[in-house]
Amino acid sequence: MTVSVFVPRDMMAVALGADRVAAAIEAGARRRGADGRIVRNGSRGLQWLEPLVEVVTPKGRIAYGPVSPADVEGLLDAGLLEGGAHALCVGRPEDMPYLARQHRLTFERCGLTDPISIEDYRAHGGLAGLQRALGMAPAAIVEEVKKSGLRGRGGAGFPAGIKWNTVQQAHSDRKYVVCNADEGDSGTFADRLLMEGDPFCLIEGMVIAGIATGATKGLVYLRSEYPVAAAIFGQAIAIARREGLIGISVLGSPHAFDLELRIGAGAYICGEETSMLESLEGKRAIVRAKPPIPALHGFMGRPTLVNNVMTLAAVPWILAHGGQTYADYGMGRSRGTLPIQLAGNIKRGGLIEYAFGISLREVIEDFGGGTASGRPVRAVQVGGPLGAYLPAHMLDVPLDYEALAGIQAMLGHGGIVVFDDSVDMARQARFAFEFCAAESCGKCTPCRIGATRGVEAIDKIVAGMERQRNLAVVQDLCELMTDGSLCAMGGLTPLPVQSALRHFADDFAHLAVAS
Amino acid sequence: MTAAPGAEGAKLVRMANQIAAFFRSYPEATAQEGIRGHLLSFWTPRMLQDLCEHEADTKVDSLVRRVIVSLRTTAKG
Amino acid sequence: MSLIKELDYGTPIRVSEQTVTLTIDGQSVSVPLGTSVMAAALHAGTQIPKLCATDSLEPFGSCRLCLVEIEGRRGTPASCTTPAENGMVVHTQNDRLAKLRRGVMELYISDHPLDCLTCAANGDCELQDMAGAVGLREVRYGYGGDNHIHSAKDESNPYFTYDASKCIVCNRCVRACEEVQGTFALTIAGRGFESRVAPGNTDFFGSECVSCGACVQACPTATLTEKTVIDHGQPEHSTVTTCAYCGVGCSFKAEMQGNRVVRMTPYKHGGANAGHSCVKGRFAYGYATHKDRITKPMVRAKITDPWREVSWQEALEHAASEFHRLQAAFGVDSIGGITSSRCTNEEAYLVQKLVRAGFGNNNVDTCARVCHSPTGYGLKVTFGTSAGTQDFASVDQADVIMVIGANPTDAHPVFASRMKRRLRAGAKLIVVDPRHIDLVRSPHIKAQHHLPLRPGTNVAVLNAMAHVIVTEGLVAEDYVRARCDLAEFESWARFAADPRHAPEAVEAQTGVPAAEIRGAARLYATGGNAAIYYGLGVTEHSQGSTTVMAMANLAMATGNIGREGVGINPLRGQNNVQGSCDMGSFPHELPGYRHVSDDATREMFDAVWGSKLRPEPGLRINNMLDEAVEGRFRGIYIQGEDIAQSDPNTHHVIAALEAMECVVVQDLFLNETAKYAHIFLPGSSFLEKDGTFTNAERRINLVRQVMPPMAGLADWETTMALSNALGYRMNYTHPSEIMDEIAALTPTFAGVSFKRLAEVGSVQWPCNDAAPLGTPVMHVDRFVRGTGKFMITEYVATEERTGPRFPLLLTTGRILSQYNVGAQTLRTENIKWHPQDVLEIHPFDAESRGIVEGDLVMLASRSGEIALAAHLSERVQPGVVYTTFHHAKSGTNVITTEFSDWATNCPEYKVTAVQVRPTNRLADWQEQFADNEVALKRIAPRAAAAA
Amino acid sequence: MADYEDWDAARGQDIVNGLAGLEGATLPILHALQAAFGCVPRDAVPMVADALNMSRAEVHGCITFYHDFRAEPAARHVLKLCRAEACQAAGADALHRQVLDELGVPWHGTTADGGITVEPVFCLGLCACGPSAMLDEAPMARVTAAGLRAALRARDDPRVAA
Repeated sequence: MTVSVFVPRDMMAVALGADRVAAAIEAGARRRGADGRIVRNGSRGLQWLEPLVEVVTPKGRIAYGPVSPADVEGLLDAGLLEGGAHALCVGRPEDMPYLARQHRLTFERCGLTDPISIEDYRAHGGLAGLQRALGMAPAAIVEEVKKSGLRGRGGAGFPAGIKWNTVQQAHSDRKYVVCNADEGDSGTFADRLLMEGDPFCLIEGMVIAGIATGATKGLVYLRSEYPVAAAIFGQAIAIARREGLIGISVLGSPHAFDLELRIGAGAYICGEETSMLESLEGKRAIVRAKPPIPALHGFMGRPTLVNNVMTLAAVPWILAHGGQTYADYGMGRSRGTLPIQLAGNIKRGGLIEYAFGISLREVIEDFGGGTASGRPVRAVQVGGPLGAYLPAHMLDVPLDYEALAGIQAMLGHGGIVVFDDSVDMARQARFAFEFCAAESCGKCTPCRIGATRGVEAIDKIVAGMERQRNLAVVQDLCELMTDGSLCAMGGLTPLPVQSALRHFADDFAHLAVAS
Repeated sequence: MTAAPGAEGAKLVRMANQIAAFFRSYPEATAQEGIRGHLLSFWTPRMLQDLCEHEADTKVDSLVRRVIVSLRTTAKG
Repeated sequence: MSLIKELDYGTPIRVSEQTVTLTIDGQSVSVPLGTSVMAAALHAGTQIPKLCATDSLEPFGSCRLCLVEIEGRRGTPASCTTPAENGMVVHTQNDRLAKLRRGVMELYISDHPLDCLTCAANGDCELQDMAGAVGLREVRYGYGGDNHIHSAKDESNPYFTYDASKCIVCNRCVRACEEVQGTFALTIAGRGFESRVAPGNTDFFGSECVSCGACVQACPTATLTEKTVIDHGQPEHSTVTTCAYCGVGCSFKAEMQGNRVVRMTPYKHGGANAGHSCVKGRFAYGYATHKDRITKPMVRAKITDPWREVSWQEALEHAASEFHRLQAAFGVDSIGGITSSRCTNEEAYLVQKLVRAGFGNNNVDTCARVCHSPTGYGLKVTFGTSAGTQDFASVDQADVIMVIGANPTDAHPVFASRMKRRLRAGAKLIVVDPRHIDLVRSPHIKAQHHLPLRPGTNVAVLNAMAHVIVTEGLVAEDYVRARCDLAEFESWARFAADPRHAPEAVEAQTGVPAAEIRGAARLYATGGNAAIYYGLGVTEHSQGSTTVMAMANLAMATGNIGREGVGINPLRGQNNVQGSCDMGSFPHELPGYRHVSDDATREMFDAVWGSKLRPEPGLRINNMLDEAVEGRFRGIYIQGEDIAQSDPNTHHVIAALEAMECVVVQDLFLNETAKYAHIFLPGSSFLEKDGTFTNAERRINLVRQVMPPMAGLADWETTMALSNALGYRMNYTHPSEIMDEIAALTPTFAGVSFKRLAEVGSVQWPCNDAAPLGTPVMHVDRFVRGTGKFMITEYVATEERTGPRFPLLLTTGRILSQYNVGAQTLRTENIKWHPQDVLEIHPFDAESRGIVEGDLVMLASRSGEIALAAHLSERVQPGVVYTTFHHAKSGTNVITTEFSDWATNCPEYKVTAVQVRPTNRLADWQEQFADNEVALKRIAPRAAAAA
Repeated sequence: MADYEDWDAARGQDIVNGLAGLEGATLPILHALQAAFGCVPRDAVPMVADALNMSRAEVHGCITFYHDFRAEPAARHVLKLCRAEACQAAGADALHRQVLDELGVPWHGTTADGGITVEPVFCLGLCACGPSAMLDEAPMARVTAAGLRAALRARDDPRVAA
């Protein structure tokens, strides 16, 4: 009997040696005369355990991790192929509290299946949403999305249904669906996990979006820093086209929808939708002034639905199970589940899909198990490099768009970066400006010049030069960037800076004295 | 380089023939009227006179020749 | 006098029938739908600070100075990118906004040199203005941070400097190059703080930049500055006048220090150019004060004598006595005159008046003879008016643009930019041209159809298009029935339907694939508003007039005459070629295109002029030259034209000039014709006189004097003095009086006066009681001649044939940086872009002749031969070669023949059978030219002259 | 690392033509050129401009906007070190100081032997197991100075790599 061994192909697993682990298992099994079949699955999201090797046994899938190439011989000797006991064995993944406690909707298949097997995809509930959508009027699909309460997962949290409706109502010879996969925020990797682990889910979501809005062409803008995702997603598109999931007739229906994968070229700003559209059009990725909004005047001047990967990937589940079922998760105006990404100085970092409303502390302590260094948590940055730094005493805030906004923070793309008490917050504030300077598109003045001046001003503060005056300068600059910048890049850079100043003022004072 | 003697006359013939070529697609009467009108509108009396002197020139288009006849009549009348 | 500063609304003026009403700083204002809050504020009298916004460009929203608060909206939106909406309540000034604006300026100035006092833009700098407007008092960042102060200057462009250290990255230059000029030669290199304007990966001179000046015009700081401003400082007064280059007729502000032009800047309210310019009008005005200017009248007994400087009186009396002598000896008809299409309407009018009333004959002609005379003829026959049908703005409404035998991006660049803007906005393009001109394909422009016809086959191609339109049922029957002569239409339709005109039947003849012709015809007939724009590639053929009529036929058959967005539009070559024709410069027509044989008209003129006008047509230029060679034509007065260089078959022209006894040349320079002249009268440039020019869209623009005539007399004064010397009295104290006379005698000009022009800027004739503000679009309800007249346009191949001796076809034209015979542009820095005329030859033809890039080649025709450097180019098709005629020493017209248009004798410059072979020497003519440059241009030293 | 081809106009033109039909094809073409030649050669700029009906200036502006595109090929190996916050939280700053010191280069610098170019990168999506890096096409997580040293050695030594 052939034994199936799952070795993830996701970039984290690869970064930690998964390719060599897979090769070693294959070779070792062959040497032992065993009939092992390696399946390169996606990640379960248990990133601290990668490479997480799973073997199919009569008791279910038994997992081992983290497995290094050096561990393979010992594992095989211990009966890996039969699910034998070993120090690295973590048992059945679904029994692990980390996974068991989650609300896995969007990520229901991720890690379970072979990402590029459409049979696997179907067998695990894939295409049910699309099948249902094909039987609905476009307006009804939009209605379903509205009902789900789904909001843009890219960061802005704009209600998806409203945007879909705008594109649907627009008249044009051609419309587009553009998927923003320029996941540049530090501490986020949900888009990557999904595109590497369950690419058909995103494809299905985009096809549904196309049918709902009348768009016939989809483009996925993926950052160049994700080569593994590019390879897997590219394969998935080819398979989808071969299988009739995309093309001139979607699953034999009258709907046409084609899909193209585009790779960015090292520009964080392309996560901003208008600069991404400029980039897709083959130009310098300069932020466009709005109006006009992309929904009416987007790619190539045509009505364009721009949604993030997580938004579009939520759609198949919503269509398959009904908008209301999805909306039953969550709190307040934040409905459904949030793919939380836990990272930084954390013991158990990974993906946690959970209904909105879970507190930051639960995530960090219960799921994450505290810092990797074992030292106390001092600061947590939520929402990427443009998100606020929160001190340890504020971690009881629920993960919800409005709740975080209420404490001058933001949820963003759901990335959480944990710092222990060795962090120097003046340095982090300086980095916020530095990052903005490195990634500003250069169009608007507050961001183009302000970011550079911000770095310089913090350096002066740190160096003890006219500290009070320069603190005031930084405050004024932050106000200017917030109110004056053209897009969120410049507009939100003050968030980490001001939060650091507000919650960690000592770091600035201390350094001033020290220097 | 100076033009050969008689070159001017030859030029006038060529010009007249060109005009005739344009009007040739019209019915004979219209064509004749067109050529005649054109010559009277744009040529100096002396050019017309010079052209008339070339009536016998074999290089002169037959349409032009017929117009020359009518021009002479006009001139006389 | 003061410096004219146009108001800047910040965002483009929007036109809409709908208005929106909003409240700005407590004041209610109504503006057209689509107007920005910024522009609405200016309507309400409030100027919101701005740097990246200017009303020639679409809003960009980058500087963030124009932020405002709008009640009910989050944040502080930019007023430039926010459209005004009904009921909006906007606040443009409060403490928060003031602080933000100061903050923006603080950032700008922290990365800007602090050299205001020594900066070329001092006093003309928007950054400086804004620092003042927001009350910037300190830059708390200091000046020691990262900055661009030491960025290098790019001084490679001859006319302007790019100083990157002063750049505020507002993108106005980049956007102007894109939106206004349409060249896309500028970009921002790098990103973030490192962003800098760049002309690609090269310097300005080596880039795609065409030096139109739009970037310089758009720059709010000293980053892009005219070198003349750097050298001389800011101008102190300015005067609006009209460019003296091509037929676009751009309005410029001559910005002056005393009598010195500091710079020419395009005038925003110019009817033809709306604030845009090209490298010639914007920068190449230096010829006007060039050291080669002749400022003293001169005479000589024979052309081999040196010139002798004399007084005006002596020169004029000498000319008068010579003309009297010749007329006495050889008859009244033995002399004539040529008006100038570069001079004003008033001056052209006076020259033809002098000829008709003073000389007593109709021997007057103008350079339109060699360019657009077929336009006048063809459009008069078919529509009833010898001029184009539309204004330039009409192109904004065109859906299909067909360009035939014109190269607007080189020859009419400012209009080309407007056309390209429309093309980028979605209009379709058909190019009919033997060459692969820029319009066929250039950044963001692509013709739907390019018909690369064999030179000389225009009529065959147009007939084939007519065939498609007629046989495929694409005729606009209602229009034809309502507007045109039906019998003429039917005979034309029968003619067009004949299978011999089918695209397939003429494919071999024209070299154009039948499918392309069919596609073009269908697009033209069915693509919405279709407009034809054409140039000398239509007219300068033996069938020039036929081609004009063939285009008129197509336009009538498809209903494309009589409204915005359509029409037949000649792109006229010289600044006032339309005007010189209007002014009666043709030997058969009095001003206003009225035939000399019309008794009533003549009587009217006789009454005013005190003359006895002749009823028969006079001699055309070519007839004059022919008769000169025959010995019957003995004297000529040539104002501002250089027939020895510009007219075809140079050998023949020179023979004619040499045969004359009194050649009077009035010009700025000792030109080619002056080598054969006996009397030289110094001319005056457009900067030295008042008057009017009429452009290709019939627009009459004022020319205003900004400096005194260098020779003491303006051209109109010289003609008047010559006339008086001849004994025919003229007595005008100002050109406006001449225009008053023109208006009194010419129904289409009845409403034109300098006063009216000064009030309204410009008018397009007809301008009279029926149309007091002029007529942008003609033939709206009916054709001027009543019904539109279809003409049968049989294709007659030119007599100029290729054969074994002359297997290639030469076609000639001009390029962007140069103008006509080069008398002006070659005396400016523009020569850097075109140091010599070259022969464009297809690599295939070059290969078979063993010619490589840069080789000297002999270009020979039945008329003569010249040597040129070869330039291998795929812009020409195999079998066709191309050159320009800007440098006199090239002698391009030594090659061209005397073949000409059947109706108007417009020379067939565009088709000459030639051979090309490698050579290592100049042609004999060119050697002779070099000798003549010395021998025939000598001026006796002043002492000798006095002796 | 890849073995890059020498610039060849015909090959460049093939690459450009092959992708010019895409809507907004600039980035795909520039990526393909760089994949073949290790950079976007200067001579390719007019080719791209012509194929896409853009100006040369626009193509230049585009190339210089994106950090990925180079005008000259990089060293044989490119080491990208993640400088973003999650990796900082895991001690990336100290690691980077050590690595740069050992290699003797600043950010964007190339080692004296021309072997390695070191570049900053902001996030590789390996944030749960920082510090992270990318050596040529190979991602690396939980990077240590020793681990990097070994990886760099292995790169140029097929026996070690195997």
